[in-house]
Amino acid sequence: MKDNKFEPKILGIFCNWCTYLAADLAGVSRMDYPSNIRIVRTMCSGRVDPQFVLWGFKNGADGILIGGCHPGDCHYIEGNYKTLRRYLILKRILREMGINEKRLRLEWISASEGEKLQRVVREFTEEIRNLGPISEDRAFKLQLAEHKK
Amino acid sequence: MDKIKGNGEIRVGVYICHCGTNIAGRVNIKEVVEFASKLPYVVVSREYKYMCSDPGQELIKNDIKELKLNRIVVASCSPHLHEHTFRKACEDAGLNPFNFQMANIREHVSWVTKESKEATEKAKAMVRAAVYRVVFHESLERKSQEINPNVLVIGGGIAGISASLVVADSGKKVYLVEREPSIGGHMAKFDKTFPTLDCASCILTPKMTQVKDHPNIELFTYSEIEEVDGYVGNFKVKIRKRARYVDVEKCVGCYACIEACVYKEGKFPDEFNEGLSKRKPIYIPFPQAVPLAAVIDPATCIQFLSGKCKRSCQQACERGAIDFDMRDEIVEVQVGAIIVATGFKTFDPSRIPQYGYGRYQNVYKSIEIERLVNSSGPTGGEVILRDGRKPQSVGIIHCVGSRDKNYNIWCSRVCCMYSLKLAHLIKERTHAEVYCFYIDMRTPGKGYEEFYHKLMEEGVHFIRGKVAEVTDWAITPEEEGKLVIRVEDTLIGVVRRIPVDMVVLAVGLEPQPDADEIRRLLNISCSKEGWFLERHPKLAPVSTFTDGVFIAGACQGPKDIPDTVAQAEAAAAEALSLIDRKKIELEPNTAWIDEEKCSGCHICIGLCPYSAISYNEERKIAVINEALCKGCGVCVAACPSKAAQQRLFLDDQIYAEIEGALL
Amino acid sequence: MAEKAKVAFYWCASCGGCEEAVVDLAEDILQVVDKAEIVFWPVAMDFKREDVESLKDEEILVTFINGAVRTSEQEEMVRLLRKKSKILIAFGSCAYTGGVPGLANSYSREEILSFYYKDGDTVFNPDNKRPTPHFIEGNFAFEIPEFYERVYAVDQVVDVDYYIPGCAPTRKVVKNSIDALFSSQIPPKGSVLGASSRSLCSECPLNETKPEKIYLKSFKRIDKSQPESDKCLLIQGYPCLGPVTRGGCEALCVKANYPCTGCFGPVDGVKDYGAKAISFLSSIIDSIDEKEIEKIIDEGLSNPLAIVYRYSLPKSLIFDTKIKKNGG
Amino acid sequence: MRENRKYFYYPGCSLKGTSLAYEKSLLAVFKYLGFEAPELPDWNCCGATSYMSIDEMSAFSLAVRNLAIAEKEKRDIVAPCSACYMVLNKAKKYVEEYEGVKDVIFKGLEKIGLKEHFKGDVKVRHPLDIFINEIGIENIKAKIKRKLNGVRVFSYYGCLLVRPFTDFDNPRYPTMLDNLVSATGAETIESALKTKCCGGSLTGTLENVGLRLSYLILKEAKRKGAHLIVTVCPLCQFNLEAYQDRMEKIFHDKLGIPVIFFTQILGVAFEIDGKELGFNHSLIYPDILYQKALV
Amino acid sequence: MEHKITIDPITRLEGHGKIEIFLDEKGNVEKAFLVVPELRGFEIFVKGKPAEDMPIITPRICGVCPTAHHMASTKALDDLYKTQPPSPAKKLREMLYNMFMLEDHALHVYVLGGPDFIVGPKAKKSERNVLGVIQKVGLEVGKKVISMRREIRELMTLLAGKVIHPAWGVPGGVTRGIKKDEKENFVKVAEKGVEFALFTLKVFKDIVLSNKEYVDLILSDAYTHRTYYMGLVDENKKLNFYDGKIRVVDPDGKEYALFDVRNYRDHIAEHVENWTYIKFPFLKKVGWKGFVDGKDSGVYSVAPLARLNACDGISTPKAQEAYEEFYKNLGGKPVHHTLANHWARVVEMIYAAERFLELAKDPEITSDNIRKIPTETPTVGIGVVEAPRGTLIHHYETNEKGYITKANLIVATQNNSARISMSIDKAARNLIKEGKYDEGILNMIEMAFRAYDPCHACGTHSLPGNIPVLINIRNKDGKIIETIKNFE
Repeated sequence: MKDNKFEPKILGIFCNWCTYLAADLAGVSRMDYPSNIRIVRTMCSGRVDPQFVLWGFKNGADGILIGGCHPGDCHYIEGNYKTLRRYLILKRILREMGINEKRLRLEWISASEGEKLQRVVREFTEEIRNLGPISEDRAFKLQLAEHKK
Repeated sequence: MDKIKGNGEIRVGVYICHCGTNIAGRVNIKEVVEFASKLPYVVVSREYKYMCSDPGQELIKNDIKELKLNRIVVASCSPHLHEHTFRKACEDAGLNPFNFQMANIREHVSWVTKESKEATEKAKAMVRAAVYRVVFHESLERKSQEINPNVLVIGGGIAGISASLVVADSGKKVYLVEREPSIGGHMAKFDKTFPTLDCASCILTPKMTQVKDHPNIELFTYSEIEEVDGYVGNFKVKIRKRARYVDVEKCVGCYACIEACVYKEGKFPDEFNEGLSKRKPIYIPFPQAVPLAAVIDPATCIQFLSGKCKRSCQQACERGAIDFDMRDEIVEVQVGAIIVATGFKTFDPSRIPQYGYGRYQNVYKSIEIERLVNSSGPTGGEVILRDGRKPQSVGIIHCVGSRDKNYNIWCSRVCCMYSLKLAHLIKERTHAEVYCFYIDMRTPGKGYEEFYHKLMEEGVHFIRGKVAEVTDWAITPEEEGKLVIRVEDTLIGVVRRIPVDMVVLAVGLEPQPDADEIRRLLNISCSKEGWFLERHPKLAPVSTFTDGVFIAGACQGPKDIPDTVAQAEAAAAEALSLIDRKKIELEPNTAWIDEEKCSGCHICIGLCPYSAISYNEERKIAVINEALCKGCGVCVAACPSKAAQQRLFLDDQIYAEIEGALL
Repeated sequence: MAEKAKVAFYWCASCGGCEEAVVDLAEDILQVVDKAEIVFWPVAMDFKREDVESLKDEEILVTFINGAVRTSEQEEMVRLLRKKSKILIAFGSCAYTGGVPGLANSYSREEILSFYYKDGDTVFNPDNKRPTPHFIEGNFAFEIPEFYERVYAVDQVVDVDYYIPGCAPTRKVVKNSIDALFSSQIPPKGSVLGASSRSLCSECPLNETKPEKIYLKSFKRIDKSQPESDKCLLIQGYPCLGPVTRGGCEALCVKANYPCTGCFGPVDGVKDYGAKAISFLSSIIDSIDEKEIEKIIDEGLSNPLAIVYRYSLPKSLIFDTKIKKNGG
Repeated sequence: MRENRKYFYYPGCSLKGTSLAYEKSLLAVFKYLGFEAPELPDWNCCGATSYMSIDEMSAFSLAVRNLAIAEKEKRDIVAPCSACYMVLNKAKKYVEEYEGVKDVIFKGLEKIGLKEHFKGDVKVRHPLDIFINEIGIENIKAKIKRKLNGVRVFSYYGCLLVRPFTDFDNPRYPTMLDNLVSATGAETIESALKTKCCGGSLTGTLENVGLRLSYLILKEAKRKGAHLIVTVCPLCQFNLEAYQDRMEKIFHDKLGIPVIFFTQILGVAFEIDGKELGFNHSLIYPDILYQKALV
Repeated sequence: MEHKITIDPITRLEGHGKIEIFLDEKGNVEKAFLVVPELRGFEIFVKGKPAEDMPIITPRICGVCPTAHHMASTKALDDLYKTQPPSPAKKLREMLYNMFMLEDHALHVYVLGGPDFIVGPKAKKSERNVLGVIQKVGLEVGKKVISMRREIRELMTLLAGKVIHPAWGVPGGVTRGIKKDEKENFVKVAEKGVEFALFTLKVFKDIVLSNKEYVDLILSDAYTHRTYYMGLVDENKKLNFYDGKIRVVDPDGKEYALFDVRNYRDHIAEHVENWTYIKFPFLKKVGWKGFVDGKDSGVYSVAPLARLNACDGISTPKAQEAYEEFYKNLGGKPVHHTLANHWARVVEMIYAAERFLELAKDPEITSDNIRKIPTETPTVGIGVVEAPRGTLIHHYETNEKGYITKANLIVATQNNSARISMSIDKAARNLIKEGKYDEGILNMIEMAFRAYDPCHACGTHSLPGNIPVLINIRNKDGKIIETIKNFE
């Protein structure tokens, strides 16, 4: 990838009915966006267990983007609201642990919003690029402190 | 990656698809194949031009047989496109289809990545994710479900009518639901249809009668969808039959009640005539209405307003069809498939104040002109201004509300053609000078361009330019008393002021204002403009992402009558082919409870949107009714003791996939 | 005297509660003494490190380690004991999941030292002294171990065979574990001994007071409210961690009308106790409005980490990493 | 969140000079309606006029200083002059949207110690907006003592008020002024010219062009039988009123149409004394408003 | 040549401690140090946590006296939320607290420190343990001790959730009261407790006080330090473990200070050394003069002896008797002999038991009025109790929502850390001469040390019966040239 610039690893966990399809649409419409994002699919964003997010960070994700249907549009009626609740608490946990909460982002992107997907992925990738590698976050510094010696 | 236990020997085959140049053009396939071959448990890693082609599938089948593969990964397009194709291939080769995982390296990689190097890296990651995941896959049984053979059609315009007839003719039961008192939709309002200029009612009316008489069609007019429950093959639909205060069965459409109404003549704007004429509180929408039955508008009927009416209408009706105590009624029907044909609405031109609609009485909407030129319309087909004068000059402004980012960005597709039609009819009826103001003439379609030429020969003036404003501000004496159309004529490059007697605004098409409610009821998606979204613009134009729900006509996007009918019959065919399968197999991605783990903490129970989870008092644990489970996994994510789990989306599978993806 | 099984005890960063727990075996402790010969118990007996080193590898049958690892000395001892023991057991929350001292992982070593020896309210340290490993003053050379940047659970330092949960493990749990160890068939490696395989609700006397479905409009804090007795604390709005916490403690705290604080850790299969805890807590919040949800969290759970990671921060996925050999 | 906001009145140069009548009538009407808007302390030029075309940054800096002063007191701004209204809003928008502009401006604000007070929270509003959306037509109707029935009014908006930054009215065919005027009982005239350029900006440089534009508007008013023109903009008011004699000569047409501020006609309906309303500054006195017939 | 003696491990204060003894050229003690090699940082990591969680978190500082931390913390919350528990709740707390003091002291007397005297300092080490005690006083007694402790701890569990670590205290009260039908059992155990405590005093007198040798030992200079003494006293300046004002008496026994714990910062400061993680509290106004005793040195002492020195008597009759007898025999107040702690501890046992009984009988004890729910906005809260091992202070500050912004703790044993070091130093000097060490020194140093019953001096002593001590004598190169140990 682009040299001498930090290229973050980004994990996308997208719901099958909206955001994953938006990504398909972006593809069909050839809307290019940074290749940093790796997309994993769940049926509903409500399936996203906060453990997945921590697991993602632990496995080297510098940023994680959760994508679900717009409020009221959930294919499963209100799975996305549960996602929202978990997300709001999870951000606080990250903050306390010493991980920049900006590294986790929740977006409502419907099946028709290819552009929005493109825009969000671009923004998010840039934002994370500016934040730098997650290993620089306090939590990981502490975690790896003994290893560094 | 985590050790896996008790899964026996794992043998993974990986297949990378070129998709012609779609993938190969961006992704270095060789490199990815090479990379995949080194991943854990991978026995073979191949590439092929088109994996979805027969030879491509054969490749997989043979390897399964010869190399004893028990896990398959195909890296190609979106699973929404071909997951089912490849699962089938596995099945044919005797491998349980759920030991398959797809990596989306086209929509999510080659098509959205500029740099080949980056694309290749990303493709590797996606493949690794799929391999890591598939290792944790296990054989699953599909549950299959009876399909209810009935079909629901929402919307009684030309689309709904055509679809209903096709389905009904095949011997299947159809429930046709129309919100207005009569079916027919917009088309019923037209006089002629372009380009052939054959009479709209002559071709529509017979179809409407067929619907009425068809033994397999149950018609619900003046009705709306209240609630849709269930899923493909087994929808439960609640229909609200709004009270029309006239019993359709008894009414013969003799107009006696209407004549008897205490209002001597019409007093309220007639919806069907776009308010160009007046109707009484009790009325029949139009002469060819189906059903041909009166309806009472409670908003204007004295009986409903004051309760003190002579009810002369009631007395006038020999068949006693009128019933003021009629109430809305909810009917529940069960269907296997749903066709949505809810149509469009026309753009409201008063949103563009500089065109003067609503301020200048001689500025009309095109749909109003449709009524004016219609022989059964308010003026019996005569084109006259509100003050009774015949216009000597008429300006038709195209693209009103269309192709304009201030209003609607899209082209409404029909305006150019219907403007031409109206130009022709107006000229024919009034011999007035007709000016068409257009941005571009768009006449794609059989005989359309020819029609355009015909009009030019007829001497209609075509001025290329977007109209700036319509004003009564007269500068010169000859402008006095007229409407002046200010426009830059881009062909001669000057700003022109053209005084006319009548201005026709060729308004565009918009999604129905309540399209969003329908969308939510049916769990389908809309494009951001609000048109219903098809599953695939080319390959699945009438399907939606919700199995068993199909779309037809202008609710999917602006289109003319020929296209609408074509699409409607296509939707009907899709619905029929679904129904004739008799059974459908459900994705086995349901959740279940591990009884050894569940502590009966009750957390999951309230979270299930389908009430599929309940508490078992004896065993003191939660249990999931898998027939009701739709597989969202919300309970799984919430379960504090990992007792709730979801097939095809086990924690371990997702952990592995995440780990793999973060290459 | 017949060959008794050799047993060793060692403590790291812990409070001594775990030793107390052993003493609380009271009469039962004598059984243990019959079965086992204690070869190392710094608290109790002075076999020195050299003595342990002189043992054959795996000569010790079982070593019980309580407390988390925070200093170089603790790390070295744990490694040594691992080498000398057939079975190594992480005893109690600190050894198992890092425990309360593990909460320090959201702060740096420097923050701790400077408060303790500099900024603390009562500290009087004009010449700015600081405990220093390998400190030499005149001809006095002192050896104090290095204080690590973070806290490690024992299995982040060495391989652990079994875990005994609890802060501290209750008498019953300790007894069950010991029985399990000396029983005919040894439980599979990695098992958690002595406790239940289900979460606490399964043995909680108040579980039956729950309604079918649980939704919460708010989280209560016990500082300004008093829990009703004999009614599930969760449905009262207290973030009781029973649902996500391994049972086996007989719901002692709940019986004292106090919400479960989660000292027994997660049940099998849960990778991250805290994450799972917030997942279930947030799921039952009864609101779909972002502002309202934020408000609910602010009022009852504004520092969720403090609640859900009381005993397991070092084992949170983020911190769950093995220390490099001789990390210090 | 913004409930019961307080306001500052930002006069700008016009209301202190050529358009004293506007200031007098505005303040009189505010007073009558019990609407409080003290003058913005230590205000400076809004940055309109030549500044905007010569050195945009300086113009923005001038504008934003005023905004910052207001925001410091947690008050919004009422700007009666269309030019001020437009420029203040424009400056705010640019600072919001363009980092570049923001940086420069904030450096400036820092120097004068206003930086920390300015978050862009302040709103710039036109009295017309205030009358319609804060005080409300109904309340105004209720306070009217003298119905102006029979007066035909051409309510003229000018080019600056409604575009491009206005959110309280339709930029292409505004109607709020008409609604307000008709509240007095006067009859308003539909005209496509209500937002056409008054020629003001040209009269100084290309007199014949400028005057022609002004003339077209006056002519339209006359043609539609308006007794007088009511406007919201000091520049329009001045241009349409001051040069009528010259236009009469050039276009051989009899004009003499009074051009007054909307606050003046409101004042009349409220029976506020003519002096307080600044009619003594009128070049063409709107007798019609005081004809007995109306009473 | 320089010698370094390492005695490791002694016992645990926040981890285990070790003693470093440095010898000069002649082989005489140049200096002996107590080194505490561990630290956990509670004050820092409780930051941001909800205040009401402190009674849960802070007991994890010490699993031997969790109840002390739990109670100090809970009282700090009362202060923080500006509320006072209703009288029944206050009584419940004080009862639980005295139950705890009783069983904890019992543990020390019979299992930790006791053997030194009951079996005898010169007795074979193999006998100097609980089993030896049992031989000497009879199996019955041994059983009694064990079961007494168990019964009390079971009742504590019933009331406060867990005995290690309690989950019970909340600002303005407690979460659980005593049900009517449970009361009787408390009274029964309490009566046993009193009887047991008196019995213990008898045993102590029979065996220790009747033995001149022991008494001399207690009175010997090796174990004497003239320091200040600190303890909690009630409004009548009588001994109290749960509540009251902090009183400090000077080496002459005169009241030096009597203050509300809220002002502890005016009186207590902590000295820091480079060679140990523990801090050394001292009397701020007197000042830190190093590890020396006397009126001019801020070094002070806490725990049983200090408490008796610091109070003017005891409110319960039998304990008061014992108290008077104690001073009569030891030559009046104040007593400076470290080993007198053992006797003082027995006196305190009687008080704890009597108080336990009083409260168990109290009609209010079964009331369900156990909580006054706070309404005030929390700001600063400071709480104190007398832990078995001394004055224990918890100090929290929070934001208006009750989340900790600052915490400061003065842990019981810490108060003694300076005097303990001095004792060790003195013992070492007295007992190591010209590089000669007799095995006895190990025992002596042990006794000096154990007398304080340093926090975490764990019950686990009961198995081997003594604190094992080993001395390595190394030369410059760290080579061991001689080793002495007190076990086979």
